[in-house]
Amino acid sequence: MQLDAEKLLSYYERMQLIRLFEEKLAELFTIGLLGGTSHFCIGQEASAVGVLAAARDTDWVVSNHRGHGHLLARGLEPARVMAELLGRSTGYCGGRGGSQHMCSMEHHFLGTNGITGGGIPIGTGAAFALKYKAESDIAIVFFGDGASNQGTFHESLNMASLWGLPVLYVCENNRYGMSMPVERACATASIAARAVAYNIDTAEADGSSLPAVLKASAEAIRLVRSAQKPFLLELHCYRHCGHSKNDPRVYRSRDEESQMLAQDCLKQCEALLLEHGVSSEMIALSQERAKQAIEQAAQTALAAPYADCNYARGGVYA
Amino acid sequence: MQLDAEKLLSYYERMQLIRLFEEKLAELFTIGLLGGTSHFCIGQEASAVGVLAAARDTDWVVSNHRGHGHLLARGLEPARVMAELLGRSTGYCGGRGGSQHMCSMEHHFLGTNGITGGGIPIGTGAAFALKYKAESDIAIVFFGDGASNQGTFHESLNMASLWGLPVLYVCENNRYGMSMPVERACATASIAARAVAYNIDTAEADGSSLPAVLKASAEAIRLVRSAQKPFLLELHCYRHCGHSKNDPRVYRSRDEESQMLAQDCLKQCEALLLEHGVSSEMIALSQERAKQAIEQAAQTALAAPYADCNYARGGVYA
Amino acid sequence: MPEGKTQYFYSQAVAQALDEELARDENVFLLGEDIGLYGGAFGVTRGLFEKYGSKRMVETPISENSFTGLAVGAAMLGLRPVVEIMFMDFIALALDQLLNSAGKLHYMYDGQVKVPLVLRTPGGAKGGYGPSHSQMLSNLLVGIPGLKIIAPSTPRQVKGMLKAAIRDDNPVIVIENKRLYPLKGEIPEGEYLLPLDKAELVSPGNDMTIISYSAMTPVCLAIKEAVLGVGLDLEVLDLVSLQPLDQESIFTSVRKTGRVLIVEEACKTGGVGAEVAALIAEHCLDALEAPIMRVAAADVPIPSSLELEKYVLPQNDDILHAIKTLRDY
Amino acid sequence: MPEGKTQYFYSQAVAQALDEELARDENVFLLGEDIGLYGGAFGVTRGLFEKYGSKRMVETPISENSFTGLAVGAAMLGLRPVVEIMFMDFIALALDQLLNSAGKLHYMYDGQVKVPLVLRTPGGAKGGYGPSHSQMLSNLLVGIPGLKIIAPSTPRQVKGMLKAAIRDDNPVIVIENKRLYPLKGEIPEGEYLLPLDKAELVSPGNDMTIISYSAMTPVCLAIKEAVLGVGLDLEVLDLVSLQPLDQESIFTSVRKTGRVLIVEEACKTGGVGAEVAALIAEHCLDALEAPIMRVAAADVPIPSSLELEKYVLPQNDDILHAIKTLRDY
Ligand SMILES: Cc1ncc(C[n+]2csc(CCOP(=O)(O)OP(=O)(O)O)c2C)c(N)n1
Ligand SMILES: Cc1ncc(C[n+]2csc(CCOP(=O)(O)OP(=O)(O)O)c2C)c(N)n1
Ligand SMILES: [Mg+2]
Ligand SMILES: [Mg+2]
Repeated sequence: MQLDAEKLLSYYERMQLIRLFEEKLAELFTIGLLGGTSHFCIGQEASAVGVLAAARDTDWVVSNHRGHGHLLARGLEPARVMAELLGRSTGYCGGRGGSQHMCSMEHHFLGTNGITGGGIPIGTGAAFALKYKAESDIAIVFFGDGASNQGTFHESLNMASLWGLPVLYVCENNRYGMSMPVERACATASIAARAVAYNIDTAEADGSSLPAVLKASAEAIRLVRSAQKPFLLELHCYRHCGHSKNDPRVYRSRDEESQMLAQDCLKQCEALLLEHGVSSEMIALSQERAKQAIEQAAQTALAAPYADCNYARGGVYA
Repeated sequence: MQLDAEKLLSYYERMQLIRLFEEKLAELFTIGLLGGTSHFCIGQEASAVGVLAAARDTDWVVSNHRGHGHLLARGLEPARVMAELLGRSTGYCGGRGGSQHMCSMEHHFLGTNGITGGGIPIGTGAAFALKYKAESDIAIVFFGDGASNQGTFHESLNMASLWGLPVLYVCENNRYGMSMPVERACATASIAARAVAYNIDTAEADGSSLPAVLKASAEAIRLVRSAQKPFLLELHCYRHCGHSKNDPRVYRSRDEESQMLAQDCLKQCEALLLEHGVSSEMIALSQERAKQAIEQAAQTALAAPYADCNYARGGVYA
Repeated sequence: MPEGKTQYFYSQAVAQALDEELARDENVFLLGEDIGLYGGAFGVTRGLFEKYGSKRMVETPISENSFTGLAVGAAMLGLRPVVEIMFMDFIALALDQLLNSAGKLHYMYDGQVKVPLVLRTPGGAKGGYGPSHSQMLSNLLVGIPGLKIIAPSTPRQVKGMLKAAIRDDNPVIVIENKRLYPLKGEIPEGEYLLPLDKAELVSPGNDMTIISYSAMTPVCLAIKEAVLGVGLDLEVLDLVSLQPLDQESIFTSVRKTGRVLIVEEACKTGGVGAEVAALIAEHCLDALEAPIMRVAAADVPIPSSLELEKYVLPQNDDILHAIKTLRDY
Repeated sequence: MPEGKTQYFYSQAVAQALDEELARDENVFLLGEDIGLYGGAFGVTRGLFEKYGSKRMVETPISENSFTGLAVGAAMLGLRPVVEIMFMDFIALALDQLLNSAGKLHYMYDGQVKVPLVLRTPGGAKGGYGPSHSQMLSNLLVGIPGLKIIAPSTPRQVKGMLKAAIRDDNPVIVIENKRLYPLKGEIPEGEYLLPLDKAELVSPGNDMTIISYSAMTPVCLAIKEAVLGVGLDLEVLDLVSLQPLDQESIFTSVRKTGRVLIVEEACKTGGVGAEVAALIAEHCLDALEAPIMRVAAADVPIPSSLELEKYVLPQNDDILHAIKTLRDY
């Protein structure tokens, strides 16, 4: 995957879009327009954008509870994602799913998932179907370091390896599962190290570096597709925000946070753009475009109607 | 652990006892005196006897569905184990538990378990309690190759490693989980290889060789007890019998079976006894003692009464 | 039972349904432990591996939760997995994927996906299998939104309904029963499908309604014969579908007889029988001439001892006693 | 609510119970995700880690099935684990250990072991949390032999019962409720314990019995006030204990009023409400002057949208409508 200035700028803009989308959500929470809970991926945008840029549009994506980045990186419309979060009928799931249960089959996006580790077997099953039908698409499953402690991780990776399923497991290791530091939750130094137990190849990359993510995932996806076997890619990243709303982050130091903020993926990407000869003005313009898009999306979403009573109580069976 | 002729003979006799116990069960099945189902460990006696000979009487044992060997090696009375299988009130659990759910707290035997992989967290919890109370006993958990594919294996080993729990995981790898060859069920060549994913030390040993089992488990138990951390011991063994009653064993060849029978743990042990200068007569005498013990046990068990209706319907709460 | 026609075992009926659907639609595949050469713990799938090979007959490691989840994912992409859970007791391990994925996805993803998954599993006690291999766990499943649940009691029912379940676009749990497998019954010639939401009035009668399902239905039919002699004419209604319940058939029968006994093999508390009783108490109260009674397993684990097991599972005497109580009320 | 006395949040009452029991018995320890410095997803255990340290406040990896099983093993050796499952929706992952271990061991091992395990978990919808974070799953648990299940509705209840649960030698599931956590109520001074098997007649009345539990009890009490104006005197019975059910209290109330409405937040089908209705229909039929009605959540997943959620969960209007129907019957 060649990385010219134009491409880089477009990825940057998408990352920016994700960041601003969530900042807008925070705003809506604060003024009481948004209910429920949701999990921001602020700081992890490069991972979502990088992996999905390396994938085909027809590959199938399974996400977890921290899925806004994956959704927007996949090209879902911000207005409809926002509408879903706001519970409106124009949302991708008509308001039924919300942040943790959002799906768009049109985008080959098999859903975010509110059960930690719950999406791992589902994505593995998608890969099973792809192999069964001899299609060349693969499945891509996003999950966190914490999720690697669920039995589903172990059971699914084992089956994927045994059966040669075309699935890329992407572990976004952001060092914490909620408040739990990965060192206190996983008995190994890395998540990738666990794949040995299933005879699965792995790679690790800096998840805050867009080029590193692009490179590692392009390579991994190529392998999965050509060799028809699973691969585990561990991306080391960091969420600058709390786990969910109202997280005072007592489990980590402000020092650590500011160190990590200095390596923020967006900042890194800006520096890289300048290196590639993209001017500050063009970067600012790109930021402005993203900002406009989000403002527009929020307005559209907020203006949309709710579905009605019959819609809420019906439709449980196909 | 020193292995003199006398000790060896006593272990041999215990192995013999287990073998004859199950052969007696087969007889009782055939003539219709025994109902339900149960899983014989014929061929795996050295593993049960060796590991538990290396353990303290106060260490806590958790077993699986294939537990007769573990029960008898632990010193439970054959008559009462048999009574339990026959559903009599003199059985260790009054007939409520049967083969797959038999416990004797007096023997620090926390139970056989009918759910594949179900005993692994329970044994891990016993180790947790031992550490919590700063006792020097350890927990020993028996399970099979097939069980290592359950999520509980992964989740439990991870916690045991993180928290330094004194637990010896003994995987009796008999090459099959029911009809499933281990190569088609586990993506790694050995079960021990999986422990890397939890930073747990391991050893493998020939489970058909009593001295090998004794040596490996003595070493493992010493480590677990002194270092207060888990260990996984994989014992390569073979069940000469079917998985349970009525198993025509279509999934493996008679050839393989006869090769494995040639390495039968009892046969190996007999050869060793002769090497150690124990005469054929003494071996025959030992066999005879075991035989008498089992005949006696069966008679006692068959003569015992059943519990009554109130006993069946009551006692669900402590 | 009419003479002369071919009788098949319940287990054969299941196998026929699987065979026909495997042959008909190549998106159908079976997934489970030891379902290949071994033929499953109860021999139900015997012969299918030889016929369809390892692509269509997928033998899994012992990983109930994830192979069920894998089937959900495969179903979302258009395959039609038929999962076997070897004993119903093990379904608790897979419950998260049934509750939080299979049953919810179609609704919560706003109809974008279908989950045409079938999960077959034998419940019930076979005699002496003990606490972890004998349970009828219908109670755990009924009430999970989005699942269809059937518990056919005859070879004819199970064949036609299993085929329909495989073609249905929703997750369907098929509760088989170890004690039914070796029972024989007639199966119609040629292909047929049966609806997934209908109770079956297996034997009309006037004096009292007996509602049952799975292996308790043949028991109740035998009891019907037995009490004919004392002049009692029982109506036996087999629920067949546990979710959705065929309320109309239930209410019609209750309104006709005014007396109801519900017989099930599951534990008494919190089960299908309770739901049926509650529906009747809401919708047919005026028709009732006597209390609604339930005969079910005692609320304790099922002991291994064959002798003790009897005292825990519903016995003929318990049913007869309840019938007498209702008659004399 | 009497003035002047100290009022505590429900969440504080839970914390007080945990604190007192941790202090009293060093075999008591807490086990769960993020229960340490973070204080649990709802802040309930905040402060306890600082006080009791990591030996007594054990933070786990995300491994619900195995840490529940681990607690079972620890309980067998005499510890008294208090497990927290962060949202009740996740309990399905741990169900095997509850069904096949915790609930069965004492019985099937013939009384040789006790399993003094407490499992606390918040059920219910908080508003907009969506299909996997909002369920009241009492339906899944009631009917599992060997478990005790409580669903206290007030700070006073939850404190006294949680303490009793921790001292009980059986596995006890404590269903808390996200909507109850921020509600205040009086708590008696000094130490007290409450029984685990008693319903509470929270407000006597003559015209109709409303049976509820968990967060629906305060809702029903408010409705009682609201309908007093139209001359209806409701009796509100809080089940509190879901297993075993306090049948005597239920029957006494029904025999007094002759009219029953059961209100619960769980899905309607197959739940606690069904069991209560079935028991009444078996034991108090003659006392009934109207059908037994139930108001509960619709049998669908709980949508995320705050607007849609309302149509799925039981609303005041649904309850009022049912009350009117019963009155006019
Ligand atoms: C089965 C289950 N257990 C617990 C939770 C609560 N929970 C939600 S996210 C989370 C942490 C997940 O950590 P990780 O997988 O590392 O993802 P991250 O949040 O760091 O992106 C937890 C414990 C849940 N949603 N599902
Ligand atoms: C949860 C669960 N799944 C499936 C079974 C059925 N079953 C009983 S033993 C067994 C094979 C276990 O294999 P392994 O762990 O290797 O032990 P082995 O029988 O070889 O001693 C299976 C599949 C079960 N008892 N529990
Ligand atoms: Mg994380
Ligand atoms: Mg094996």
